[in-house]
Amino acid sequence: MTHSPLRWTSLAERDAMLAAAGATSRDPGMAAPSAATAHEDHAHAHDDVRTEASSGPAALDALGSAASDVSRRTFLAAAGFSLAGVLAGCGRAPTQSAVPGSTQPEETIAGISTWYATTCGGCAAGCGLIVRCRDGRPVKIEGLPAHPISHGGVCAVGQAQLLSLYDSRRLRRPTIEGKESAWKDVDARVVGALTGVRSAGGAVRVLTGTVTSPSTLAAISGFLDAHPGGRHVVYDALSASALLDAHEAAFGARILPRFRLERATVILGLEADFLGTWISPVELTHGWRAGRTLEGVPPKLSFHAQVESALSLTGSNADRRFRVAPGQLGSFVAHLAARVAAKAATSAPAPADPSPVPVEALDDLAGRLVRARGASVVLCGSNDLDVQRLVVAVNQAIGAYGATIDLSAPSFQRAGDDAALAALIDEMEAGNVAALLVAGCNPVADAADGVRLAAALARVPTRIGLAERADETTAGLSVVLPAPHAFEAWDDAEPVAGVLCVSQPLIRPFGEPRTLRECLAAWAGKPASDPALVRATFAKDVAPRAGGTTTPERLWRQTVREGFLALRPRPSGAKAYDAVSVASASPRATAPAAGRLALVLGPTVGMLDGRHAQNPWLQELPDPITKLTWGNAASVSPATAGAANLSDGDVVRVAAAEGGVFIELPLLVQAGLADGVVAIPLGYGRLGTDRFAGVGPAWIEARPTVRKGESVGRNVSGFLRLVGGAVAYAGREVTVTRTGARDALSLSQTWGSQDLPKALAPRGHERRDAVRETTLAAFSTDPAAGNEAPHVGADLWSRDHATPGARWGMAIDLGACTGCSACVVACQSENNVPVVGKDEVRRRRDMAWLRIDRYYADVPGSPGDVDVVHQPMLCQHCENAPCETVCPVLATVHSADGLNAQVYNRCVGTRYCANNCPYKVRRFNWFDYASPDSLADLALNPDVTVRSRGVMEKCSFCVQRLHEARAEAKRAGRPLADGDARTACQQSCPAQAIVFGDLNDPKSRVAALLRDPRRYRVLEELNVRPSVGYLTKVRHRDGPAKGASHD
Amino acid sequence: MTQRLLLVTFADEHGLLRAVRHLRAEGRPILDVRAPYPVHGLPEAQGLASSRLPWVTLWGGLAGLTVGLLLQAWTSAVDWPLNVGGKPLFSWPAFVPVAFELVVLFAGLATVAAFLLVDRRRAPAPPSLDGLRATDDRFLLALGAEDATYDAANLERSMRDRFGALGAEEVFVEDAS
Amino acid sequence: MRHPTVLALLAVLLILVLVVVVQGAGTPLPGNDIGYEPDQPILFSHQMHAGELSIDCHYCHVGAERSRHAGIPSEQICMNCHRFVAAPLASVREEEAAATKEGRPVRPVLSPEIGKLYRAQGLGSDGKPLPGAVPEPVRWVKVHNLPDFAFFDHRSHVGAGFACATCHGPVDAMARVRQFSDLTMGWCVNCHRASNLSGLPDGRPAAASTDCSTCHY
Amino acid sequence: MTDHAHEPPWIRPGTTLRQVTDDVCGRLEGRPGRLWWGGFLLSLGMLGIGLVSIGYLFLTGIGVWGLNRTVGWAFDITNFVFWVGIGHAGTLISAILLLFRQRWRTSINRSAEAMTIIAVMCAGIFPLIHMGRPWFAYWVFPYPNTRGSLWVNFRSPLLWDVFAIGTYFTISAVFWFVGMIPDLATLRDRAKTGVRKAVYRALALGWTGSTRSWHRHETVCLLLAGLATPLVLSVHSVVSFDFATSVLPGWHATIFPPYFVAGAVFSGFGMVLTLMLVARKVMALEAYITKRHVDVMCKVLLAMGCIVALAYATELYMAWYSGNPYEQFAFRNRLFGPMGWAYGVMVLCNVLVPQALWSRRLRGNLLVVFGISLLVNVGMWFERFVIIAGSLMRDFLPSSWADYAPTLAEIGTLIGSFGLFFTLFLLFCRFVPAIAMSEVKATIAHEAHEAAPADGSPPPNAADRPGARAAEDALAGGAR
Repeated sequence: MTHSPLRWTSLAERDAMLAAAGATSRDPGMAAPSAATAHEDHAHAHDDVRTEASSGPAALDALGSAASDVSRRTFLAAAGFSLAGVLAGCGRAPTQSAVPGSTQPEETIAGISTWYATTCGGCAAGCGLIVRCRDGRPVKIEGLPAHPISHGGVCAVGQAQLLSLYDSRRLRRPTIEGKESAWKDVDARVVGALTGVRSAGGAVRVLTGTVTSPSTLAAISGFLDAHPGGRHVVYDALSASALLDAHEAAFGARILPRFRLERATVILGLEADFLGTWISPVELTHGWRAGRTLEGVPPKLSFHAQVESALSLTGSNADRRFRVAPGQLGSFVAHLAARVAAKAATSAPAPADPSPVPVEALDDLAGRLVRARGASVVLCGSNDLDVQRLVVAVNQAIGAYGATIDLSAPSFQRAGDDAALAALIDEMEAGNVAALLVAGCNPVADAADGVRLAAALARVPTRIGLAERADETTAGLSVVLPAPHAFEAWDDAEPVAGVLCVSQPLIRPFGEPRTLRECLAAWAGKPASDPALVRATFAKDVAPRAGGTTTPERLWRQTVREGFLALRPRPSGAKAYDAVSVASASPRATAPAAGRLALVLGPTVGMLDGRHAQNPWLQELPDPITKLTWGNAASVSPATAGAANLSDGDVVRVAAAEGGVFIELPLLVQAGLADGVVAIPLGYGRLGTDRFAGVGPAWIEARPTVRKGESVGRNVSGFLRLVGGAVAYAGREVTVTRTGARDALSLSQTWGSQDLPKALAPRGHERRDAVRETTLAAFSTDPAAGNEAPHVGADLWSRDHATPGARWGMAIDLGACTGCSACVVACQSENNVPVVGKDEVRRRRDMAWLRIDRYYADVPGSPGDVDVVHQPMLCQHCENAPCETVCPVLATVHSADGLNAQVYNRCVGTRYCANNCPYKVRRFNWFDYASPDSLADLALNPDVTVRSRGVMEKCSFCVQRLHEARAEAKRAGRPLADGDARTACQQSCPAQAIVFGDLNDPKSRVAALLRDPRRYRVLEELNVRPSVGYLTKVRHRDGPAKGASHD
Repeated sequence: MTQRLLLVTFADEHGLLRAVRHLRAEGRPILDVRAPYPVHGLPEAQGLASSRLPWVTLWGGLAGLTVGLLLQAWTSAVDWPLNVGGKPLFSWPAFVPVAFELVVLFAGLATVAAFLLVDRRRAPAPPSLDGLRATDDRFLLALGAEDATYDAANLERSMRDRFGALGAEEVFVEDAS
Repeated sequence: MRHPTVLALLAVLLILVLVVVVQGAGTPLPGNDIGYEPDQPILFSHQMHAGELSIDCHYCHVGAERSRHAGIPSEQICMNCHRFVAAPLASVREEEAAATKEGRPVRPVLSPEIGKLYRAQGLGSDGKPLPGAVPEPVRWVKVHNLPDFAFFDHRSHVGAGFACATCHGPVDAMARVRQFSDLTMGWCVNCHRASNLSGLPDGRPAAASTDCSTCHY
Repeated sequence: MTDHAHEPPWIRPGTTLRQVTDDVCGRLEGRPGRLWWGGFLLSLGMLGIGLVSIGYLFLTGIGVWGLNRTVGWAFDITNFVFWVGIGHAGTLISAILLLFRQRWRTSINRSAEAMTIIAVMCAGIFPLIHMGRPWFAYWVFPYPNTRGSLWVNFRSPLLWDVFAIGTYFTISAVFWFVGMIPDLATLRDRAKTGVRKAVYRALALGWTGSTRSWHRHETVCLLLAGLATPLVLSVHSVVSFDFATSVLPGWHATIFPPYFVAGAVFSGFGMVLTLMLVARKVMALEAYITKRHVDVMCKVLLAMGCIVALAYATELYMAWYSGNPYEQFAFRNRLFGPMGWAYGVMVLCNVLVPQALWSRRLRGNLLVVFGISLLVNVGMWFERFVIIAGSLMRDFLPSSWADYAPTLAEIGTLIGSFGLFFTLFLLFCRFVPAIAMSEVKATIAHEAHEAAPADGSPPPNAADRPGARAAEDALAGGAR
């Protein structure tokens, strides 16, 4: 997208503007009708309200077509006119009103987007965003370029925050004992209770997740100062407690170090899914990618090894991967530490058990880590304190601290203390907590001992909660207050020391939410509101650290405009390394008893800890590894499944060996898992997800996405428990037994290998090399390794179609793509791709324009191990498009700038084009996929037609963005420059794996990449001449290139 | 005006054929012959010219070919040239099937239309001979009874005796027009 | 004449003739709204504003040069003038005369139509905000309606130098706005074709695309 | 064709012209029997199921079919190809056999042609309803429009289908009607009630049976036959182009045009046999549809079956010989993949079972023949299903491989198409002469002529006295 200036607008101006746009309002009732019109404005004055838009569908009804949701389907309505005319004999369009705002705020012109810099609220990582607003409402989230943390990337969860904003189920007004109440009553009651507590000397506790906002932290501490003995308890649903504790032990300060992967050439990940879900995936992905550019001589490619029990996104991208059961991790680290110590001439405790991985592999690994001293790093996601201590020792031995691990400017993205939460629960059970304020977290659902917590809540007299939605925790609270969405409020954050990020409201709030700051201020008797509170902290603590001479006022304006501000970090308090602290630790290896499996619980890319479980985009996002949507499943390795005679879709009962915890959910046989392990994703089975019962079409053979009263997936946090002061996510012994029931998994991809089924392949082996890969060794000698040009037959036809102007094309670097699926959600958001529901996905009718194909390949010589490749697959915009030739009505044709255009309003829906598409990227509207939540229509992109039932759709290379860029360039009287037009997937890719541009411009990046020896086209031999090229995947390995051609 | 004619009925084609040949040799005008099925050799016996319908078919077919090719070429390459699958604007091989179908369509319809139109010209014979089973199992031969040499009794006898006619009858009919 | 084939042929001929006649008479086919001229909530006259007062189109329709939508002006823009002009000069003079006759201060005069504008703003007849009055935007009736699947960009067309009247017709002579062009796809496409041959109004060569993806996406 | 004297005649000897008229017209003039009503109501029931299914489809969306993003066509287009194929035998019998002057066709060509027309109607439904937005189906016709005249894509095989099927239906219908005019005149002349008379008079277009008319009539029939012959070959070739011109392995096959035509004729003859055997029994037409007819049709069926078998073999050979891995996989998958069972059914019914017809004894056993003809229809349906759905399920990128299973709506629609077929066919038997009387009469005369002694004396069945009497009566009261 062209870089529109990021404007600063005062809240007053903004309110005026929003009132004008009429897209939102304090009254939710008003929001719905404007929602209905919001996406129409591409065709009408920006603010008209279609009154009788249903006449089109009415005509279709006459024909027996059910055009249900007008708001999603007005294009069908219009399309129906011709018909309505024919039927009625006259074609008068329905009356439509145009309602201008009474005042026109500056910078808001109908149909012109404004871009605002802000900060993502999806997790604590604090990535920078620029949000595109149209007519007073956000319509698209993009990464903020040059942001010191996210560097322009946004993850899938971040992209989906748009839909969370337009959610009619969010809390709008405070409730007391379930009754809606006014804020003043709430304040009165709370203040009364708190004064009572104070006078009685009762204990006040504030329970939150990690808070990175200086102003909020200030507010909390101010609040607690007013209540002697009060404490702020912080926990993380995805805890890094042991990591923090280990550093406290080693460096005397409980800090989370900041990992600088961009400086690393050797990376070892231990149970740390740092590309997918661990702490700050976008930031770490950027760093990981920076070390794998393949530029220079020798080619720059870091070595990445991963040790894990389940198959994580990170593991799927590792150059070398070891499957190690949870019980063995400790002994693996012990062996590694010993070898590293030997090579680095430091000391480490002797391992007590045999190594779970081959010794030579260990030696090789240790060797690499030590040789790359200062440029190597070990990231450990385990929450076992002993393991973490050893890892600290290893990192110290290989000189990571100060180089690849930053302690002086640490990260604040995880601050939770598992022990503190446990202590709090004990306190509550003992009845020693007088007042509890739970803000922005859901411990009952996602914390260890959540069940105990739920019971203990009853023993707290004053229970106050601040939440965006009703959840398991608010259910047990007496006062429940609505919290704003990140786009509705001012906020600040310092996710890593020295980087201050600011959030600004982009829309007038739905309902009457309040930030924690505002609440605490009101209860402290000094009522104040944002942004005043935020700016107070800014002036007091932040501005001084910024250096420079500008006034806080100017600095504030600049920060709001830019979205972030670089600061002098506060001293982290890290002391010199204390070797003694780690010397003692030497974890023992354990193994589950016979007939039992080791349970591994972890987040998925879409759900994380489950705080976004009510977001349909994320529920329908196929998991990058399992490709499972709408729910979680228990994964076991093929060997384990075979031994237990289990198969896909068997409903199994997973029961803890002791503790009486059990759960029933479908089984999924997952390659790449350690044997004897059952892995289950966290974050599912949340209260309120029964809302999705209405998602997906209703017809006789349809199955509901979720049955009424049930939830999407199952919540397995009940298996979490505290071990040695930290939550144990892995290793709990369970039995897995078949219940006899079956539950079809809704997978978006069912055949997982490029190798054809043995029975059907000649000589037992044949490979479809959609993804081509090679090894670093082969690549260094021949950059085109593994990329043999296929035989392309002669062209029967003469070519008489010139592309005078631009010819759009794309290059996708499979070496960079991690499969994180950010592009998938970005595309869905940009192009109004509907959510179709569980049953439709199971029927293989998902509508994703951009999907990510995931292929496994067996690793020769080591059974059970798999290599994984991820391939973004979208319309290839072939020059000789097979789809175009077969369409009888010219509904898909080629444009002069090389686009394969799909004309929805001309399509009659023969599906011939989809049948004839070798890449199967075309998507058909089998039904009217209307969103059951009409408020969600506000998230629709006004620049893209909403497709009706019965028409074909597919990737358009974001043609609306191309038009916008071209029009703006023309208006500015300059030619279109490379990078002016960027597709949604390209924009949000945290790894910059996607490059888009003009192939006719030899200087464009994409043209350069398509000249790269690594470049190939999928199915080139068909001579369909795709405009999308891929770059071969290079693994940091020795040996020849792999299976690049058919044999 | 009314017309007088002699109607001779036969039970099978053999007698009829011989009778027709005989009468033509005599030069007696045969107004019309009707049969329940196309009698082999009868047209020749009556000396009918062969039909010119095949020409209609030919011209119809040519018309179809022209329309087919012009329509496709003009719409695809001239009126609104669109790049479809990178193929040339005038990709003639792709235009063959439709052109062919139109040839057959035009030719067929033209032929039938022509047949129906031409065949409307009624034979100078009684408008309705229902009940004479001419469309069932009888063969009718209609002779003009106007000229001087005409002798009904004589003629009828010769038809019965020499050609096995079932009978003959003088009838007066309104001239069909 | 009693001949079925002949009758059939005649029927076909008749239908063809009908079509030709209907087309020739300029009768719009179903779906063509040319000439659409709905009543508006306020008797606003483009004839007076754009014609007699010759106010530039872009003064009110601010989006036309920068945005896809020309946009309906906000009442704020109306008030730029109507803050001062609340009634026809004649009636103001009358009031003055009456006032002087009766020797009382002149009361503000507000014409009924402009009164609607004031009420929409929640203003009293004196132009001051009425206590407790809620602004209620005017709901104009849209005249030029394109189907939602057709994207038209005012920006590029105005930028190419086309006069508003090219498509909207002599609006400055319309008391009430009427749809001047038929706004069918054929109308768009033919203009694009013509411009490519004739060039832009200012003589520059035109590059008006007839690709489907230019308007449909 | 001179050895007819030795072979048994096509029409049972001694059948008089009068009998032909009575046998054929009598059925139309009397009231329909129980059997007819039973069959008719059953067919109507099936048709109802189909209408309900289609109604539900239109109301809800194509999603009520079991299709998915990988398998875009299955039952719909399978049924389409199946029904178009059925039609072909009719044209073949009426046109090609006419050109070859095969007299035995006369007994069956009328109903065979009716079958053609009805089958094409059934086929035509599917391209319409398989559209996502059938209410815009008219967009496939190139008509001037207000969209700047946006035309159609003449490069699309689907558009070729539109023209091919349209032409095929028109020409077949016209051919059928023209051939029927003389018989309609017969009915007109026999009609008693006013209504019948009026209707048949209108339909007969004033046919007199005059030699001139007969002469032109024969010419027109020959010309139409000459046109219909290449047409029928083109139609299924065009249908096969839907697949042959695509890139999909298993569809992209140059052998398809002849392969499909052969298959069409094969299935068509299967259906003709089925119908003939039923009609023969139900309508007591043993005199006209003799065992010899059945025998000849069996031979044709056998011949076509062998051609089809050859086509299957060639297909496999070409896949192997092409060296194209995609092709090779497509066919290994066709044989041993998830749809392997369907391929088995197809080979069994289309290749193995018809071989039984080598035996004269089995050809004489009408029950066996009936069973075989049914199996051939089943097999040919599966052939299309295997080609269409089976190939789509496993195409280029393994990531998008998906399976397919039909839904109730699809099965209902298939049943409905059979309902429509039999409903229309029963109506045909009821209101139009199911046997071409004039042609049969000509055949009788022809055979009588061949049977007759050299001298021109009248053949035995010519002079029937009662008939003569009737003639005189008629003459007496004929014209006044």
